[in-house]
Amino acid sequence: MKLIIAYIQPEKLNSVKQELFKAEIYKMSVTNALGCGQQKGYTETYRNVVNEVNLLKKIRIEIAVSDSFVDKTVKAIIKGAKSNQIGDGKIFILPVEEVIRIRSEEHGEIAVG
Amino acid sequence: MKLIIAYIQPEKLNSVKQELFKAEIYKMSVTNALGCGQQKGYTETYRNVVNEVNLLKKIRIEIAVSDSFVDKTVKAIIKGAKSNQIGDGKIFILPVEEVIRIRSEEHGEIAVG
Amino acid sequence: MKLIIAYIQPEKLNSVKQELFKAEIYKMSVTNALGCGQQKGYTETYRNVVNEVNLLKKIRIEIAVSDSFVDKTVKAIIKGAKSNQIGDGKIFILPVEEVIRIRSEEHGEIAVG
Amino acid sequence: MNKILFSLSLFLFTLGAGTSVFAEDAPVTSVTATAEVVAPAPATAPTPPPEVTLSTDKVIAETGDDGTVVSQTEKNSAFSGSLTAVWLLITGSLVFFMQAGFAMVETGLTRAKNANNILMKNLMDFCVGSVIFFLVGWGFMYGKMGLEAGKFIGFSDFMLSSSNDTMSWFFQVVFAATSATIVSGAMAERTKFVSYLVYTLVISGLIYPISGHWIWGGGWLSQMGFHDFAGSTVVHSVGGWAALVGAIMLGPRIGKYVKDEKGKIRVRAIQGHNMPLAALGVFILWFGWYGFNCGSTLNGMDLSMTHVAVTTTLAASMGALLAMTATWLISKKPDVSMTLNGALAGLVAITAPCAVVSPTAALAIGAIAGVLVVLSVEFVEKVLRIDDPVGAVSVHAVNGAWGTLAVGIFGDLAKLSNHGRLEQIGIQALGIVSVFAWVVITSFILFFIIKKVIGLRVTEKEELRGLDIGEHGSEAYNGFQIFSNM
Amino acid sequence: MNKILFSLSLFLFTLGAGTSVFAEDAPVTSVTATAEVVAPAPATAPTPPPEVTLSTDKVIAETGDDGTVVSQTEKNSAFSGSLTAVWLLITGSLVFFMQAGFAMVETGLTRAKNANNILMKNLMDFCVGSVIFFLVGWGFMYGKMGLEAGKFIGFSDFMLSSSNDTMSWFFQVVFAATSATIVSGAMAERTKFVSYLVYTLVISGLIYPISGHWIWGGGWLSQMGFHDFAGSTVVHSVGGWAALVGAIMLGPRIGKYVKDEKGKIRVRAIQGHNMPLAALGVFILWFGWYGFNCGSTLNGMDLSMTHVAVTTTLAASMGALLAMTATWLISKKPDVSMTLNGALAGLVAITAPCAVVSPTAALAIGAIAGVLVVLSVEFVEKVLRIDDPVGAVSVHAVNGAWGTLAVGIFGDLAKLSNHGRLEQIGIQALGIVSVFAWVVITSFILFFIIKKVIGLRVTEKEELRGLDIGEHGSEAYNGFQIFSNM
Amino acid sequence: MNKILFSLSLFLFTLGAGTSVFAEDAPVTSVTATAEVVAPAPATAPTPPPEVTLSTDKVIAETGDDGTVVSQTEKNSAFSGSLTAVWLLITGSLVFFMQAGFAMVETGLTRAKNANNILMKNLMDFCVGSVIFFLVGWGFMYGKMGLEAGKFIGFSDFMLSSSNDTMSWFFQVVFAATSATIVSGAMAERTKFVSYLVYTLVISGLIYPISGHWIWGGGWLSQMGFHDFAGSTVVHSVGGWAALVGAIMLGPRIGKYVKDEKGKIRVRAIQGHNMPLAALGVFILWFGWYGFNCGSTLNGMDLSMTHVAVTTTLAASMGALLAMTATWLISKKPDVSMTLNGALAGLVAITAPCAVVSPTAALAIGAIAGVLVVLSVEFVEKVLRIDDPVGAVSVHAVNGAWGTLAVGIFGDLAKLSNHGRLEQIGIQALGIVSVFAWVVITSFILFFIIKKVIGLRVTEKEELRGLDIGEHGSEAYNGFQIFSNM
Ligand SMILES: Nc1ncnc2c1ncn2[C@@H]1O[C@H](COP(=O)(O)OP(=O)(O)O)[C@@H](O)[C@H]1O
Ligand SMILES: Nc1ncnc2c1ncn2[C@@H]1O[C@H](COP(=O)(O)OP(=O)(O)O)[C@@H](O)[C@H]1O
Ligand SMILES: Nc1ncnc2c1ncn2[C@@H]1O[C@H](COP(=O)(O)OP(=O)(O)O)[C@@H](O)[C@H]1O
Repeated sequence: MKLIIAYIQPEKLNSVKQELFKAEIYKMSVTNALGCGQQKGYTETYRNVVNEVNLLKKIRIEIAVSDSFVDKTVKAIIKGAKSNQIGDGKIFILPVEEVIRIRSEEHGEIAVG
Repeated sequence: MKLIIAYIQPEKLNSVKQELFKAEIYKMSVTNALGCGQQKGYTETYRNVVNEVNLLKKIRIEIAVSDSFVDKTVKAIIKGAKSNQIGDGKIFILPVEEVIRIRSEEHGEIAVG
Repeated sequence: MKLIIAYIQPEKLNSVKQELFKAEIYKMSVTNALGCGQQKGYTETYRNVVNEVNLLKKIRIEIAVSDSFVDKTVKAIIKGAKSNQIGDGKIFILPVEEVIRIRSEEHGEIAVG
Repeated sequence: MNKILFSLSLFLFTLGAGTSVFAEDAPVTSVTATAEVVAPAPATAPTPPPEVTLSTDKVIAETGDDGTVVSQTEKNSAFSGSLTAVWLLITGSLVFFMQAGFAMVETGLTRAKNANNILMKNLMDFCVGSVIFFLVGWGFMYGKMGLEAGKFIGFSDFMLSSSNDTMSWFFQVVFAATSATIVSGAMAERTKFVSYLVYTLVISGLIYPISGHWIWGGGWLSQMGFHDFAGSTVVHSVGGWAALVGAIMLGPRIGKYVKDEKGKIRVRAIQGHNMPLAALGVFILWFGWYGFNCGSTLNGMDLSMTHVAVTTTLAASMGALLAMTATWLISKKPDVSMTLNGALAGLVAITAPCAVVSPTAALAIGAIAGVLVVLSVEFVEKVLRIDDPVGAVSVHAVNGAWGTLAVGIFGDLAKLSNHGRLEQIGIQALGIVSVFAWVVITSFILFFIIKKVIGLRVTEKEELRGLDIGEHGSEAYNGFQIFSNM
Repeated sequence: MNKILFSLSLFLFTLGAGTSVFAEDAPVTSVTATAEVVAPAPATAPTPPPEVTLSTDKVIAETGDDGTVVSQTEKNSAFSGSLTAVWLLITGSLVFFMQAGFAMVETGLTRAKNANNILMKNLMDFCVGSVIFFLVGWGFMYGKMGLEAGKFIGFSDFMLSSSNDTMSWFFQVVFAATSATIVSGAMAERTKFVSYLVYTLVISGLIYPISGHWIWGGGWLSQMGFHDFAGSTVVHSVGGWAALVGAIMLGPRIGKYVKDEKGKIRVRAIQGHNMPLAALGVFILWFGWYGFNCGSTLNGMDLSMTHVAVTTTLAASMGALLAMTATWLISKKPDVSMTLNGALAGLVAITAPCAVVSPTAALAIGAIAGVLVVLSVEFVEKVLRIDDPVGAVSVHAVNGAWGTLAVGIFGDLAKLSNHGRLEQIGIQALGIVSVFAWVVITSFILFFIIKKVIGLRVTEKEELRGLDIGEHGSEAYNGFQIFSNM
Repeated sequence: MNKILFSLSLFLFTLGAGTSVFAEDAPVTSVTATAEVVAPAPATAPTPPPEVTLSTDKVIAETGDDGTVVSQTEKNSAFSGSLTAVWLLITGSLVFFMQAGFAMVETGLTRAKNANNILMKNLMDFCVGSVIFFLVGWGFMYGKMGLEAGKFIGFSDFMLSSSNDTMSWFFQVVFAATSATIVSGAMAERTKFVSYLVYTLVISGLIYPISGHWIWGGGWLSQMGFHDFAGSTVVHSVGGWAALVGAIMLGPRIGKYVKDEKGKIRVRAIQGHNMPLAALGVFILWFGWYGFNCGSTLNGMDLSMTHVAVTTTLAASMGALLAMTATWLISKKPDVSMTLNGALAGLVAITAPCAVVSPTAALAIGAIAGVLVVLSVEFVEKVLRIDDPVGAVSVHAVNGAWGTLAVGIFGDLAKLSNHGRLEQIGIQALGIVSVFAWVVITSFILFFIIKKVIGLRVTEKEELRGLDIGEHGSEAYNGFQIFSNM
């Protein structure tokens, strides 16, 4: 099993969710984050003082899937998030050793989906 | 060493914390997240327009433990979070290669606890 | 490739960022979290009722790097975050199997930086 | 639930529609300044207004708007009447604004997940209250029984039918609303919305007007010489005691009292979510209180209004100052929310005696109020284990009683009803006790019936998730990340 | 963009500087109370003030501040004049405070990422508006054409030059600002800031004063007997219709209307981010409305002010009550934001008829307003598919029209201009329609020109990220974690 | 720390209790309208009130509340006296409400982690201030020295003992509080709470009353013909200069001035956390300012009040407009917080000259104030490197001075004290400079002593974590996720 972590632009959350639903991936967890990457950020001014903002608002999605679903998931995310502009984001794939569903105490593949 | 990531219902945080303390696990990190899972969500209405809310508020707990503590930790979380209802949440276990305590620069098992 | 997760004191974010920039690590993601660790917390009082606060505000940094950068990154974080006081935080290093840049769909090492 | 609400609206509406809504049939107050209209009806006065020049001006020959010669006497009367109208409209508007203050204080001192609910309660208790007070409340409070004021209840002038005393009605309706809205704070974060609507209908239409009649409507307490200038008892204690009964019958919020490992019950603080809002609310209330207390001269020519402003200011300041000191001593830090309560406690306490005590006495009254509110909150919360999220009982009921008693202790007897000091204290105490009894009994019955018929409290699940989603289907702070587990 | 703004400022400033700024040349109103100064100019009255004692006092022999004997007649006049000044200053200040109410309502009902922008709009429409109203607006509205009031426009007294009616100007400028500020809500979250500034200059300087002249400035509608006591049409409908045109020409916010899989368009709710702020705003507006309606007696001696306070209170309460009931029935939950709209709808509707209908009629007017606003929001949003984030069109335009019509339906004909009921209804309808036509046409032209010359709407990217960063370079809630994707 | 506070409370209390608190001994103002009571004491007037009819009415035969015949003259006096009481109570209440405005502005423009602290400061400076102003401040400011007003200080009427001028006291105490509260903004986010309490005691009890005596209490500046109608210097500059000294002695907040790699000091923006709150605060302040400026006629019969409302409105509007333009030009975006400051700058600047300049001059005064505040903030922050989080020095001190000078430049000399223009400008400048010197010296001594004895600044750790937890043990926005690292 894998844990897919994706950082995307906030405004893309809805379209990513839709692509995932189309790919029949219904489970995910979302947090918001600040990201620093190739996208340079922008300058804010407050009371005429200029501040460089290089921590930009990003959405972080976490999806645990069984190995066979990894590709499908990644594709769906890319489809939903890609706009060909700097700042589109990144996907990280990490190994997961075990998944447990709290309600039923089921383990492994059966608990992921 | 392992990293245990648990998604639980917000109102269960206190009882999970208590169970963990009983099991002598005192270290953890908590963030809040929005989750999408088997639990269907609910409908909100605003100005008589109906919106499906399928991103529900969840609490995300991260606990790094040495291998021998994994079982104890998982059990404590389940004990604290389980209500046998859809939405109780999930636990993911990931491998951790190294842990470092910033203050002392200690590495490995000694730094986890 | 590795995913470095660091929990630090909120007020250290700026100096950690600066140390990372000096080490030419420009990419990272930041969230805020509540942490429970060796640092005992403090007591809040509200309307003369005393509450133990043992979930303290922390900053969580996530940095994906190729293996050769791990050391440099860890050192930079420690340099920026260390004050030799309890609560300075922890660093966890997890294996990463794949990284994808959404914009270009590049995979692997090239996508990390 | 919908049905209950629907019939409630229907009820109000049909009652209203029962009389013709067309202006021809229900003649509107004449818009011209004539002395007859402007003379403030003494019967509606909180305290019989002191004899002022005004009252010597009642004899008028003609209305004067038809071009006939208008005598100087009449003009004098028109001036003082108009000044009184201006005065009561503006101070009444300030009292109305206190609704915003209550809404902000109560919202700020409770949790984010229940903010919508408490806002709705604060808005609707005014809306329901003003309509029912128009339909029947005013009639019970200031109506006559036959030819004179009844001892226990009034019974005429429903819907402003026979009299047309719009000026007094406006000033009084905002007071009625204040009384009702106090309760929402004590019952916050767990009460069913529809039950709250029913409660507010009854307190504004029946409970408040009847005890109000005793004191301000010419009833038995006023006949005895009981003095409550602007309503420490009439308004604040009535709301406060009802709040107490409500909080008891609801039980504490989940998580307020928890058993620790040894089975000992521990009190937990459930923090409010927005202190700037709460502080703003207190500033608004204090601001509105100048309308509440000074306006209660009921007469734009009565210069005691300036004295009232001074005593009000000093008591409120001392209340905040001493409450802060008390919490600083108890918990080693000056607590914000208790200090805010302290200012309100000082204001509630000075409300009854503001016109009859010296500024120095006002300092003392406020100081005692500030200490009292802190001790009372401790007692209610930790000893009695009653969960009153915003401290409404301690602020309004306890300090309402204290202020009423202070009239007897510090009041200028010459301005009161020619009783000796001890006698006056006795009368004040009698008033406190009888209003206590009246409100506790009636509101117990009320809440008991509501509990049996509709239920008083939301489900545990709804309470945990927040009443905003449960009762209103939406959240107050959309987009904000909030730890709702607390 | 800078240039536009810069020239705008320069324009205002040079216009101002064109006349001498030194006090010697431009004599200031005499500060002494003399009857001539205090007599409120009847021409500026929303409705011709009823004949009061005051107006019989105009004959004075001397000014009296040089020590000569002052006759009693003159003193009477000074009293009533001063009372009127006090009355209008205070009620005018209350109306000014409504700006805060609008700012809070509009901010609360939109998203956090656009909060700075909407605050700036609400502040600047008053600032730009008051300056332009001083320079030209007042002259168009209350000026004369030759010797008497023009039928369609006034043209004198620019910059308060010939008259020195500072009292009336102050009371009127806050009304003009109310009208302008209504539009910002309907155009929220997508309008270019600089375009908004231009719009506000034109509505406050030209569109509002001209239709205002027809009704309050002695123009053709007032001559026909059209009655709009405090401005349901003059103020609220004017703002509301301009809001409608603006919202149409801008188009809906991104994400408001989305196509689902089957290509069907679905309406999505875009929730406001701060309900406590919105509720506070409504309380502030309601509070200010006592100034708006009661102050519109324009005369401190006119006792109809107390009647107005009663009808205003009851209509607002019924508006909120019925709007709540309606949304409860439609969506199974009592919606907070629609209930808030309901209170405002009741207030808007009672604004025109408040002085000429009975309290019972006020209940009915408010009740209908409450239902109307809910249905109108449904219609505008779901059928017409116009995106009006705060419901400004339904609250101000639709209920402004309803209130104006209600004058004809429920009004006391004796207080109106001696027309029969049907005739009066007809005149009211004519007024509604002509103001609708005037505003829709002129504001269409205005927005059309702005769209072509500067552009009306921000870029998609800016809209998604929020106007706060795009237009003002900073965020409203620094440090808070907010899901800005919504 | 507790001890300090405790003794402070004790001190205030015992001082109060020193005189009897029982009403019999300390007779309360008579509540009946008699001319003697109502005649506003000219000595307490900001400016000697223009001769109005009122002052010719002082001769009365009887008090009239014992049933004897009351002459018409006396009634006239009662009318004007009552109108003045109504006027001053309401405008005074508006000025009180400005405390809420200051609290919201200062809270909104600082960080979330210090919100509780700044709210407490804003509340407590009024509470401490009003009590000390009652005990001694009023006596120093408006008391007599022997039989006439002292040149430098008053010394009688402590605790309103000999006079009973409750009306004037109420209006004056809210002014004193305004002056004190200005300082909290400049010293925000790093000052020890207990030190702030001590500071506020001294400024309200000593520093403000003494310079106030010079100008409004009949002292040497007023004797020279110095004119400050509503307090640009008396209130705002006093607060502003004390703020300057405080900000200097505290030093900047951690993170405000940072060294970059090359050792160059860079100024960083530390953003406020809640712009809607800050904007609300400005609206409240503006609203209250109508009380501040118009009420300063001190006389309900003085029709210059309407002129004041006009100049106040125009100057504030131009202030906001020009400040917005200036920041738009400087930083390419119209900055919200500077625009808010601009409105306040316009208001501060027009405060002194509002009654003696033409509307057109008011436009100019406001416009200059708007530009001045932007330049001054730049200068203080970037050149002087003084960290004033909310711009209090630039708004209140700099524009207070500008407004005071503007009296000389634009004022109608006929309304001033018969000096030539240059002479008047000189007198105004002298007043500005002497008040500057007085405040800077005394507040330097004050802060120096506090620094040595209790310490002025919290620890670095406490500052980083936020003063809410450090000083008050709880947070302002419980449950919200906030990035507190900024
Ligand atoms: N190496 C990394 N470690 C952690 N987060 C990263 C890393 N690289 C990118 N991110 C996250 O992804 C977001 C987008 O990355 P960015 O480099 O701006 O865009 P792009 O994918 O177009 O190069 C960043 O804001 C950050 O949150
Ligand atoms: N595959 C997954 N990947 C990421 N998060 C998940 C996944 N499955 C569940 N979650 C998280 O766990 C929460 C609870 O899951 P849910 O399916 O609703 O409950 P249950 O465990 O009863 O089936 C979700 O809201 C989501 O936050
Ligand atoms: N085992 C762990 N699992 C998850 N988070 C941890 C763990 N240990 C520490 N943390 C995080 O690191 C923070 C700092 O740890 P703490 O023990 O207080 O400091 P120190 O590093 O000085 O021992 C904690 O507040 C928590 O957020």
